[in-house]
Amino acid sequence: MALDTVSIAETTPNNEQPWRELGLKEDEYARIKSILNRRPTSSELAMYSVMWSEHCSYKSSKVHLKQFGEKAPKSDALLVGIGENAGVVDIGQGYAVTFKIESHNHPSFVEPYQGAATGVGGIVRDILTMGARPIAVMDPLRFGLADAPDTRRVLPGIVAGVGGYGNCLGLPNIGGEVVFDETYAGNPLVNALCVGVMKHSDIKLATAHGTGNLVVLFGAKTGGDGIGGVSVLASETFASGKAAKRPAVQVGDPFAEKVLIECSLEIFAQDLVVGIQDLGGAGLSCATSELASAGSGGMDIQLEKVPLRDPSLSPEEILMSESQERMCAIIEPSKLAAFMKICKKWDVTATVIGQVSEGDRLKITFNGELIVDVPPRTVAHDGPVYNRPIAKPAYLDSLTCAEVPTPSKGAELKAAVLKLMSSPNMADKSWVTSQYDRYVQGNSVLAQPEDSGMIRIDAQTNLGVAISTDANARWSYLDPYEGAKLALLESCRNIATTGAKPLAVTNCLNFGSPEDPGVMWQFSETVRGLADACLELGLPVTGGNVSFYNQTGSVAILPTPVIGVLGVIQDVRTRTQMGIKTAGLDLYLIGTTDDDLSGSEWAYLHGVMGNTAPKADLAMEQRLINLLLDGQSIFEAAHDLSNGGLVAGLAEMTLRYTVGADLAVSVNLFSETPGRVLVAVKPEDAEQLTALSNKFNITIAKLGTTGGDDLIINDAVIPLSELSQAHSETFPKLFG
Amino acid sequence: MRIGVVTFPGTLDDYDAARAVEAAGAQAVPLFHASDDLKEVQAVVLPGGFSYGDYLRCGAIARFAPIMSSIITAAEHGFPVLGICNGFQVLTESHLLEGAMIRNKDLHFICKDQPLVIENTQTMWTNGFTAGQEIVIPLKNMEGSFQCDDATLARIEDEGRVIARYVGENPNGARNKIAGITNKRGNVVGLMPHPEHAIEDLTGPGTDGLTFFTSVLQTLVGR
Amino acid sequence: MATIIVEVMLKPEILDPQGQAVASALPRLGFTFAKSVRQGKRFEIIVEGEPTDAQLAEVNKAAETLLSNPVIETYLVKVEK
Amino acid sequence: MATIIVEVMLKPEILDPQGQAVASALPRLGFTFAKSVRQGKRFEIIVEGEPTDAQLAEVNKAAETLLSNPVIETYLVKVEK
Ligand SMILES: Nc1ncnc2c1ncn2[C@@H]1O[C@H](COP(=O)(O)OP(=O)(O)O)[C@@H](O)[C@H]1O
Ligand SMILES: [Mg+2]
Repeated sequence: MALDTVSIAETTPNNEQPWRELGLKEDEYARIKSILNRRPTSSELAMYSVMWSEHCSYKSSKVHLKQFGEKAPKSDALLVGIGENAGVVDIGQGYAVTFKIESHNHPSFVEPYQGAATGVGGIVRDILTMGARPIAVMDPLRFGLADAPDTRRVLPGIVAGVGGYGNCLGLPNIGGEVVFDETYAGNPLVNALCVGVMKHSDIKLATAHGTGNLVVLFGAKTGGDGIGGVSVLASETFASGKAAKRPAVQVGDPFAEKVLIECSLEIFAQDLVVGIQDLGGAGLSCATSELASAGSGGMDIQLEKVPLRDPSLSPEEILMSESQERMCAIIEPSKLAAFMKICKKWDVTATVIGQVSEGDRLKITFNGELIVDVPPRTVAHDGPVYNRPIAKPAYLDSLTCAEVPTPSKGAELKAAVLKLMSSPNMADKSWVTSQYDRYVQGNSVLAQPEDSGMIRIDAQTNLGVAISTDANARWSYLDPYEGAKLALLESCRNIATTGAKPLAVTNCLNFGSPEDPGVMWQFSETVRGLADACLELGLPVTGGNVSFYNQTGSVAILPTPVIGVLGVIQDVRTRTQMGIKTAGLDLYLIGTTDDDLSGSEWAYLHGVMGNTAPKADLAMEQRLINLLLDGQSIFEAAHDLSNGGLVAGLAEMTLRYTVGADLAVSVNLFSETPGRVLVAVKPEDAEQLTALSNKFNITIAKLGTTGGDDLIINDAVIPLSELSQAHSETFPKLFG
Repeated sequence: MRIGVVTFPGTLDDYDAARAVEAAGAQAVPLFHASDDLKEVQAVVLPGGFSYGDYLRCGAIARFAPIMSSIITAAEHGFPVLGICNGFQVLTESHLLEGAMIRNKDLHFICKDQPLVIENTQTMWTNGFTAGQEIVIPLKNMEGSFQCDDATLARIEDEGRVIARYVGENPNGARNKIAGITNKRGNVVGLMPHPEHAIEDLTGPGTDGLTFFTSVLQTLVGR
Repeated sequence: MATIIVEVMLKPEILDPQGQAVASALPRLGFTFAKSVRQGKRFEIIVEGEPTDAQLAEVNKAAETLLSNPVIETYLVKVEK
Repeated sequence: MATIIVEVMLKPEILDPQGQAVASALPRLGFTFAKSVRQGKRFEIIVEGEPTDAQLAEVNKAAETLLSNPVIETYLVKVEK
């Protein structure tokens, strides 16, 4: 295959190029030509096509996402905002925390184990790149119907992949979600969150400064992973014969990543890098163009120096390869020896592949021939921006209200509780979570099934962070603006319920095709809702991820904005757990209950969607959060109410340590009205709770007392042994 | 007292093991796989994790690390060694302990709070327990099912070398529900569950695990 | 009774961390013979009587659907004599 | 260049949960041919030139010390033609 160089491109302006096969639009190809004043070389074409893809350029979402900047609340906590690999927030005592969610949806459908594994690997490298030690992961997941045959292929593979990679890295898994809905059949969602911690002074950025500084690639060797479409370049157009067979599947090597983490942290500790970037989507194309574009000069790369696992790779493929477990650092020449020594200690391959140059061009040569000569910003940042058409979808006009029976007593109630708590969405998830290590690193204060995960940051001062992720896709389907707000509020409430104060937000927005105006409307409403709510609650959005094209034919997934909230707790020893541990406590419901059955779990079990989402009451929720934080010391247990409503909350609190309760409840047991929390307090603390209720103007109602072996609601007696069996046998029955 | 904690590439619970050693009142000394220097420690913990990714067999590659040749020699002369999880696997691969670990019976990674009964309280790492004492510490691994041939099993049982057994349902298919064994001399102990994750109520199921570490201190003081 | 063997290996272009781990451990132990190592799986399937063509076709189908993952692996079915 | 194969199987008396899982999955998928299944490992080792006797002796040593665990496994070394 002949090498397509810049000088050949200059002299053969009319060569046919496979831009269409690479996913570029005609006007995008024309723009590349006008940027370069010539046709691109095949390597340049490869770089632009991948970097200008939806996944890398956010071309459909950009115009909306900028609201997160425009509406950003003033926050002293934000140290690094949107745009870097991950946002960084100040949590006090000199500590900074970075966290982010990413999706790996499509690869996980093709190859569940490896797709999920490399999803975890990718987000962990993003966190590491900021200079932080990764300290925990979470995994919000969505699947098609639980009893569908393909779910039996997809779910066990994804769970094993999340665990296989995360466990091997030594990262505790402290939470996530497992939700089933038929729209996710063929479109499972694998979102992975990672959180890391560092000292303020250790924050690293992805920039290439200082002419003469070295570009070093370290970690795994480069193979043909994930280059899929780009092999078009290497075969059909420029080679004579058959298409090269390149795997689109990336295979993870968690051991290589574990070693890379330790190696990188030692390098950071000795302050040996000027800038650093991980290699994720679009591989070297992304890393070199982003580093150069964020820096002050240009960059020269000698591509033949890249260590290869597969020697047959063409330069285009080397640029595109998404081989995992690689990092790219900018280092001063005087520090190279120290850098290499650490890499040798950890047996990590490291190679100088280029230099920061004067000027403002990214130039890549292959065995001395110039194959790329571009302004890096045009690759990394100046991609196309679309203002896609938006239209309120027609389905919203044909919704009908949720009319489902909601029993309140007797055998009917008992049967309903057993049915609800054994349904796949509400059932015990320990079949999943027991495959994840929640103990490693020794700082997991809370993990599943608690309302949020909590990690101790400092063993001397007991400073800690809490994290929760939430999405309610059915509410988002009914009203994406309110749905996004409600997901944020639920996540904040989960944080406050455990005793931490919400501080910052990340998100992963999973949607159907942006080319469908209805989907684009859902998306724009979601972003608007999230930005409005963050502004009002004073919480900065520190970063996130957009995943489009989650649809099969014309059927899109339910709009699924997964919202992650990070909170801070000054003393983790004061955290509140969800389970009732002792008899003789008073159980209170905080918040008011309306008839919110639309989008509820109970209606879903009856095959009913309903017609409207609840309205998010931000002011009330803020007061509730303050109440929860103020009252922390009197709560013996506290549990946020969400899916399944009051009855689910009661079941979960009593099942946790098998301590029952005897309760009289007059409100709708299945309604999912947001802004409610169940708390257990000692009888002598009742007065204090009433005072809090008055202070924050939030309704409280005593439901009854704890104790016994049954959950008794009105006159329905539900033995915990029976409830526990119904709750816990669903997953083993489905997945073995 | 100086107790070494070994780090192989891929070791994960070294930090936790060091914390447990310090909680027991000893000084934790990091030992790196690539050196054979035991740095004058008086006992060694081989912590959990996935040494070298455990891609071949758990502990198979770690067993050949330079630090292991020093540990094997010392162990043969009565030096106290505790192998936890992956560390236990390294000890069986090193033939300091009998048997081998295979995949859990349901083929999944298991992470759970596991009840155990302590049987042999004569070893350097279990003398702080009372025989028959029940404890709860986390079990977390993919390859935790203890296996050996019938003759070996009979020998281990006859010699009373089972130090801990799973209580209740067998979590992984281990023969005779064996969770941990010792060598004849009682200086080398291997245990699948993780005592270093049960040293404080805040981050584990309790504090039962601490006794393994205080036991060895007791032994060393008594010498 | 006969034994049918199914050998499953990762496709050559797919990363093989297991094989790599072995390849890098060998020289550390003084074994220098290997240029490269790949690790795969081997299934020994005991069947009643001599395997028929129909049976082998079934085994091939099982190898393709259950025993291997065609996205990343290849398989080979053999009858052991 | 030649390929040396090392096959490693669990000893017959050692429990094989992976093989058992395959054996019980097969009939669920409608495959009824298997009386029993055992799962093992297969290493493909690429060596320079034709393997010599000395080299094969080395491979056997590696198979015994590193590639298999004699406490629970057996191994077989073959040269692939
Ligand atoms: N995939 C998963 N990974 C880790 N933890 C999970 C996962 N799915 C659910 N969990 C945990 O199980 C518990 C219950 O989940 P869920 O019912 O979604 O909680 P809630 O509705 O209160 O947010 C939570 O602690 C959650 O973090
Ligand atoms: Mg929730």
